[in-house]
Amino acid sequence: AQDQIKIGVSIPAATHGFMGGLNWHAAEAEKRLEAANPNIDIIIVTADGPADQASDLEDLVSVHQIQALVVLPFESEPLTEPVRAVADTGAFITVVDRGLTDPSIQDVYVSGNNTEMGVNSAEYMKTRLGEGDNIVILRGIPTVLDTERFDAFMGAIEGSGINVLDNKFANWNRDDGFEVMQDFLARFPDIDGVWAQDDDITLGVVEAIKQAGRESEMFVVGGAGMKEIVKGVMDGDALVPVDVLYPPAQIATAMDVTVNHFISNGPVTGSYILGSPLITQENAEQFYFPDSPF
Amino acid sequence: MSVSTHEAAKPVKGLRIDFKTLGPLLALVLLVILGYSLNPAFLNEGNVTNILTRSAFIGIIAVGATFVITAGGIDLSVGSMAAFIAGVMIIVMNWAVGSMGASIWTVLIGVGCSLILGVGAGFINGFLTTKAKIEAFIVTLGTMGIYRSLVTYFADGGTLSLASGARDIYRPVYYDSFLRIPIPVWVFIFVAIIGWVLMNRTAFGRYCMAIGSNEHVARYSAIKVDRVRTATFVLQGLCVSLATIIYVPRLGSASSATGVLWELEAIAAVIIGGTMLKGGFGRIGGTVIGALILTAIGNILNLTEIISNYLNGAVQGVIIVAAVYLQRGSLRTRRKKAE
Amino acid sequence: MSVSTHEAAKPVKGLRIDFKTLGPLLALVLLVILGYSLNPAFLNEGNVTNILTRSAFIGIIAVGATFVITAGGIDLSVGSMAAFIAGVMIIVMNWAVGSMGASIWTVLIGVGCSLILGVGAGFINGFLTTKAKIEAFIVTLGTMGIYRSLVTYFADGGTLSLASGARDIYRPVYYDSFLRIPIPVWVFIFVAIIGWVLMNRTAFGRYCMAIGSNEHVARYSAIKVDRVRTATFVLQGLCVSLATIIYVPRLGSASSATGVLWELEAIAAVIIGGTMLKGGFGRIGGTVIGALILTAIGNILNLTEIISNYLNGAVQGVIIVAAVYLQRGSLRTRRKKAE
Amino acid sequence: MNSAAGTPMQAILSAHRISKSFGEIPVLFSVDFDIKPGEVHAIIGENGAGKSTLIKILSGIEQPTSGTISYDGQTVTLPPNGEAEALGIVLIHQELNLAEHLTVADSIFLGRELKKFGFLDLGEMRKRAVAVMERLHVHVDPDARINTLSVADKQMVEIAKAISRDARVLIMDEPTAVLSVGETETLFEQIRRLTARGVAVIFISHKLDEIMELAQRVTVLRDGQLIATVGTEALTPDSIAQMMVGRELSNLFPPKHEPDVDAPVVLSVRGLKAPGVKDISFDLRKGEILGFAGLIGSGRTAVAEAIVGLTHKSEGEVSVAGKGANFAHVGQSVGAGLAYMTKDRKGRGLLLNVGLQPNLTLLTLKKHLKGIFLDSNSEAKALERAVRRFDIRARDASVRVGQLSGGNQQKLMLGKMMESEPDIIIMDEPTRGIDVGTKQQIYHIIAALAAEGKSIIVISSEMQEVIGLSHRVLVMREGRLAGRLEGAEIVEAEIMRYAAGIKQGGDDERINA
Ligand SMILES: Nc1ncnc2c1ncn2[C@@H]1O[C@H](COP(=O)(O)OP(=O)(O)OP(=O)(O)O)[C@@H](O)[C@H]1O
Ligand SMILES: Nc1ncnc2c1ncn2[C@@H]1O[C@H](COP(=O)(O)OP(=O)(O)OP(=O)(O)O)[C@@H](O)[C@H]1O
Ligand SMILES: [Mg+2]
Ligand SMILES: [Mg+2]
Repeated sequence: AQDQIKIGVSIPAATHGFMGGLNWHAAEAEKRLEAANPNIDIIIVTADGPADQASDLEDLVSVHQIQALVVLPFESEPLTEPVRAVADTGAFITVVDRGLTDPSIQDVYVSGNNTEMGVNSAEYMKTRLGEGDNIVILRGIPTVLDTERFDAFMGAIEGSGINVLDNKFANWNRDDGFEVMQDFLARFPDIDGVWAQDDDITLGVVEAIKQAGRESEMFVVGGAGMKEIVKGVMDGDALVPVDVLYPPAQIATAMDVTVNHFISNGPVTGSYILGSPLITQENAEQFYFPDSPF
Repeated sequence: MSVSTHEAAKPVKGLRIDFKTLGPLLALVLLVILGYSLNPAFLNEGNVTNILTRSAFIGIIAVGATFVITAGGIDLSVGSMAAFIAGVMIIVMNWAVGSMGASIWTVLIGVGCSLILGVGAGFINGFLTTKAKIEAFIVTLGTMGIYRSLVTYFADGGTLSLASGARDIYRPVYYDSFLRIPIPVWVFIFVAIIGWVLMNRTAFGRYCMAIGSNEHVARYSAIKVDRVRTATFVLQGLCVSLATIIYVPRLGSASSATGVLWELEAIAAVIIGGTMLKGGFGRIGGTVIGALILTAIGNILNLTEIISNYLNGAVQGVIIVAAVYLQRGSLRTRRKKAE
Repeated sequence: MSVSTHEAAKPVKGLRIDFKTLGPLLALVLLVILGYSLNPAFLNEGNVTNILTRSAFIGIIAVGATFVITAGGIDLSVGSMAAFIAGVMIIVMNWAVGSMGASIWTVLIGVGCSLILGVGAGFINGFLTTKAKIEAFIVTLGTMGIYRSLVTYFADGGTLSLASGARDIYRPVYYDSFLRIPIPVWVFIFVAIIGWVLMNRTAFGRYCMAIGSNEHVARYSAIKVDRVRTATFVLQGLCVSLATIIYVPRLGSASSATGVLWELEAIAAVIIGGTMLKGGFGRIGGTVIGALILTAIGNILNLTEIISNYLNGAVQGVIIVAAVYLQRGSLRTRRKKAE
Repeated sequence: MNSAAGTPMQAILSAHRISKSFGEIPVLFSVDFDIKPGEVHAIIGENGAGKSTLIKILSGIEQPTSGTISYDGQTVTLPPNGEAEALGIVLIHQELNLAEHLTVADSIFLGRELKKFGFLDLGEMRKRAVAVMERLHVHVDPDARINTLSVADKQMVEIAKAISRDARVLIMDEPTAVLSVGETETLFEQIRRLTARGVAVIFISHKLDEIMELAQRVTVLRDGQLIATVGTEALTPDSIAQMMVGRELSNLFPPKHEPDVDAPVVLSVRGLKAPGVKDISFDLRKGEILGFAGLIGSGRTAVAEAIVGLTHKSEGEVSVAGKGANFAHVGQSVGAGLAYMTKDRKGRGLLLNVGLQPNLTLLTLKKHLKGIFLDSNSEAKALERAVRRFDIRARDASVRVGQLSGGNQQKLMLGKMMESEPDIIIMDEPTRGIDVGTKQQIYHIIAALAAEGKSIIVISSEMQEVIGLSHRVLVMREGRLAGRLEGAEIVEAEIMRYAAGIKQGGDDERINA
């Protein structure tokens, strides 16, 4: 078909919960959009690292000759040039989540917001805790994304008098979340709050707290909006009272916007910041997707 | 020391065994001292229990790996295999809960399914290695990718979670204790003892050593080399299955992140324990201590704040190398003195 | 195994060399046919160039790994080492840009620094293996953790990025071509040829094989075993350094995610190429083809949508095992016929 | 032959009051030894007497615990690890010492490769490798990998390697143990050529006639002590043996008992084809000792390995005690009472890095089970038995087999095979590296076994052994039976004629009988 429009979608592989959700949403959006628009062909490729993703971008151009690219960069800086190379072929560029160092490359920017996520988590902590209270932090993998969240959180918590006892990497992994929390519990007799920053970690943390029988002493703030956690929030779980959204569905939004560029008449540009709102018992309903794997 | 020198030269049987595990044991003791001095909470009953329980997963898998490596093979697929088995167990148990309600039978079905998968997966590795004559490294690199992909696929990129009915019944397998020792630790002890007996007191263990040390001699000595080799992979699969059975009730879930890098940890435990990567020589006792050392390092890093988080990996690396150096070193001095 | 022994018994010289690389080559050809049939764009000049350029990284590292493995060692640290070298290169070049402006000298300083680090890191691995007598597996598992941690630490958990002035000067090293062949491919060709000559036409290559085959024999033949072994690790470090030199201009950055799992890919390339993991026998030509096979598999997975992305790893695994089976299998049949 | 023996000439290499202990175990006690240019000086002694240890010290591989070495009249400390080769001291190890993955040419030049502009001069190395092997009349492809060669070929490559080096002192530790008469003759020619040029040769062998033929002086060691160094002309094989063993050696071979022509056929082979074997048929009767003679590579080993199921036979029928016995696996042949003892004790026979006990019982581990567990008491008893029966001398029970002297390894392997209590025994080079005293014991054991009704095939390159033991002798040549000898026909000249192809094996009927 002459007027077949090819859209490449380049995302990281499903190596942990959040990315799994993102992959799922991308696949669902592909099915939906291809069914609705017969002249649209979407090609999703997944990468294991920045270099791998740069290769994927090359392949999308050289093999598939895409007209548009939706990309969630593994890391901003290394992928800026490869994305520019795609843009130079004349393709329409939608960047998701992690901005490029040179925003002029992109036509559309759809994003969650790591900084906001850190800040919102800290703000919630401040509403529950005060001077002299102790929290521990479980971080993801040492990457840019994690560092952004962490720095924003630390910035926002400063001056509140809340004590950060320690922070350790839990690799966005339930098992590591469980073990690191076990060790925090063994080490600190007084913990009032836990920032787990990711819902996979949260699940492990919760089990460790339950094992130690210290559910009544503290609460946990997760992140991302995993369905199990959102459900818990909805049901008024005291241990995990809130979650901070970091929506894996943003990839679907980005794909929608990109398809729109081709099927609607008006030009599509600009930024779509989805934000990282606090999920509470009141608003949890609207963030609950029981069919999503995440 | 001068006494021990004599004994090393003309060893009495029982004593020699003690000496061999002495190296890794020494490293473990030093590590415990380090941990305690960094944070006395290290030796709290709760923390010790945690370490023991955690080391059970890697430890059980590493016992299996000791046989594979002793017979001159290697298995890179264990971590993915664990994730895969856990995933299928959960799917099957959820299905069972759906069709006949949650009961002890649900768990037993899951366990049965795990054992079958473990043995089957091990057999496939063994079969491809011995019959298709592909290097174990390549075979298990391949199955490693395959199992991990399959679990990701089954979980649709996300997480497979055990239905809460089954979870409640299954939970005690990880969280309960017997005589104040957690069940996973009992399983570990049990596997270690069986493994030790198999390795040191049965024909099978002797055959593994013979094959790893010289395959030709083994063949000329009427040993069914292919069969024994395959058996080591099956045994490894069985160990992975057992580890998974105690792993699943812990968090009740499996995803593509389950068991990542367990293969490296298991192999490291085996080698820290004094087994040689080239085969021909296996020490179950050392492997157990190796698993404890690895777990203790992780725990110690979580108990202290003196080093940047970013350097965890570096500290871990330094300690592993130092631990092995210590034990090999202490062996060397003993040997020198003996001469 | 016993069959393989006799194939070479009455070999014709020229033919034998052809036969040896024929196995991996056959697998590569089949893969190319598969790629073309899935999507004819596979053989576009652009795509072929992309594959060749990408395979340069792993290929160059794998050439070094061939020596280490042939001499009976193993190096798990190469991926981390690449990340570490890239990180330090960037820091140094940024500093140079800051203090004396961006010029060709900036890049040369970076390159020099990379070479020194590569050689140094390789030497450390070699030294610990030969002098401290710690198994190469453990040593490089340790340094793997150490280098990865260090780059994370230097980058403060983020990304180290090359200053844009230096980037512009350095960029052509990855992106430009000479005689329509990209520079990285030239470097790969160059490294492969040097490697081949070293392995097959110098005493050093012979010593590597002798040591990997039988260390005692090598020692009794007055070969300085420790020195040669250390040299293989240094050579490996040098190869990592070269790979990094062409990697840095590609993305202009380094982070903790750089070079993850390259060690596994490099070792896989070596073994797919027909070198034995136990040592004694190295084939540079096979390694080059092994690297091409691995890169081509990744590319082919991007060519088509017929299988779920979740199953990428599975397809990769199946193809690797099948490729090795094919080449070993074809050898076997030929041998049977030869009898 | 040359003047070296008679003329008082200065020793090129000498050892003074050398003692050596491994750990606390003394192996050599204050031994003196010297060798002059152009001389062949033999060292003999029982297994484990310390011969190999002495020459390892003389070539720097081991350092003496006390005592001194002089080279060219200077007291020296020889460099370790074969570096003494640079000084002109070249050693052929008793243990085969080749890297299995290298080619023949690579191995010959290992450690002193020929180079052109810094690169290997492969063409020149091949050429010289071919040339030196030509001199030794070995026909192996210089590009063949060592692991494809037979044990004998490997030994010849080792010899070629040593000869091709610029040796002033050439030390050979049992080079002829796996060689047949022809190869041995060629080797001796080369040795004479070298000594004529002034090379000093130290030669260890258990074959006393070889020593009488080759050596000018003989040093006898017993239990690490120097017994005597004497000129060969003053010796007879009997007196040497007596010095070695410390007692009179009567008949080396036991009297042959009359073969029973009506005894049942226990092993019958018809039309066997396998790798290295082109059509072999023969019968073995109960109580018979059947010798297999032939040149190196004539296919004797290949026949044995095909029969017991170690290699795949492409055609032919084997039956044991009348029943079809087409073994696919060694276990089946052992189960059927047929045991094979390999000639390659290092590569195929024994695990060098473990102790005596696990090696002894490896073939028959099932006999030492108590329930499913190994019964180490029963294993220990088996070892005790074997040590007594085969006079295995290990200084202590914990030594690894690799540290045993060569002869004792061979005895251990015999013990390992006999553990399976076979009715049919195929022994490949059974007395390889065994001293005369023990040889006599082993011959008596073989004869006794035959008398008990066991049937034995002896594959041997030692002509005397085949002749002295066998009731019948089959001679192989190029994978076929070239001749069949019985009774009075069994003489060296006849065997040689068949083996060399000068005489053909007469009518098929006779051969296949
Ligand atoms: N590395 C070693 N460690 C311990 N003991 C050793 C070692 N090498 C040799 N021995 C012992 O030294 C003694 C002498 O051995 P040696 O090999 O010199 O005997 P040999 O005269 O060559 O015997 P054979 O005729 O059987 O070859 C033996 O008892 C042997 O076990
Ligand atoms: N499995 C095999 N495949 C192909 N050729 C073989 C095989 N086994 C043996 N041969 C060849 O058959 C010939 C006979 O070898 P074999 O070892 O049986 O001879 P032998 O008479 O025992 O001589 P030796 O004195 O060397 O032991 C050799 O050329 C050998 O390379
Ligand atoms: Mg599509
Ligand atoms: Mg000897």
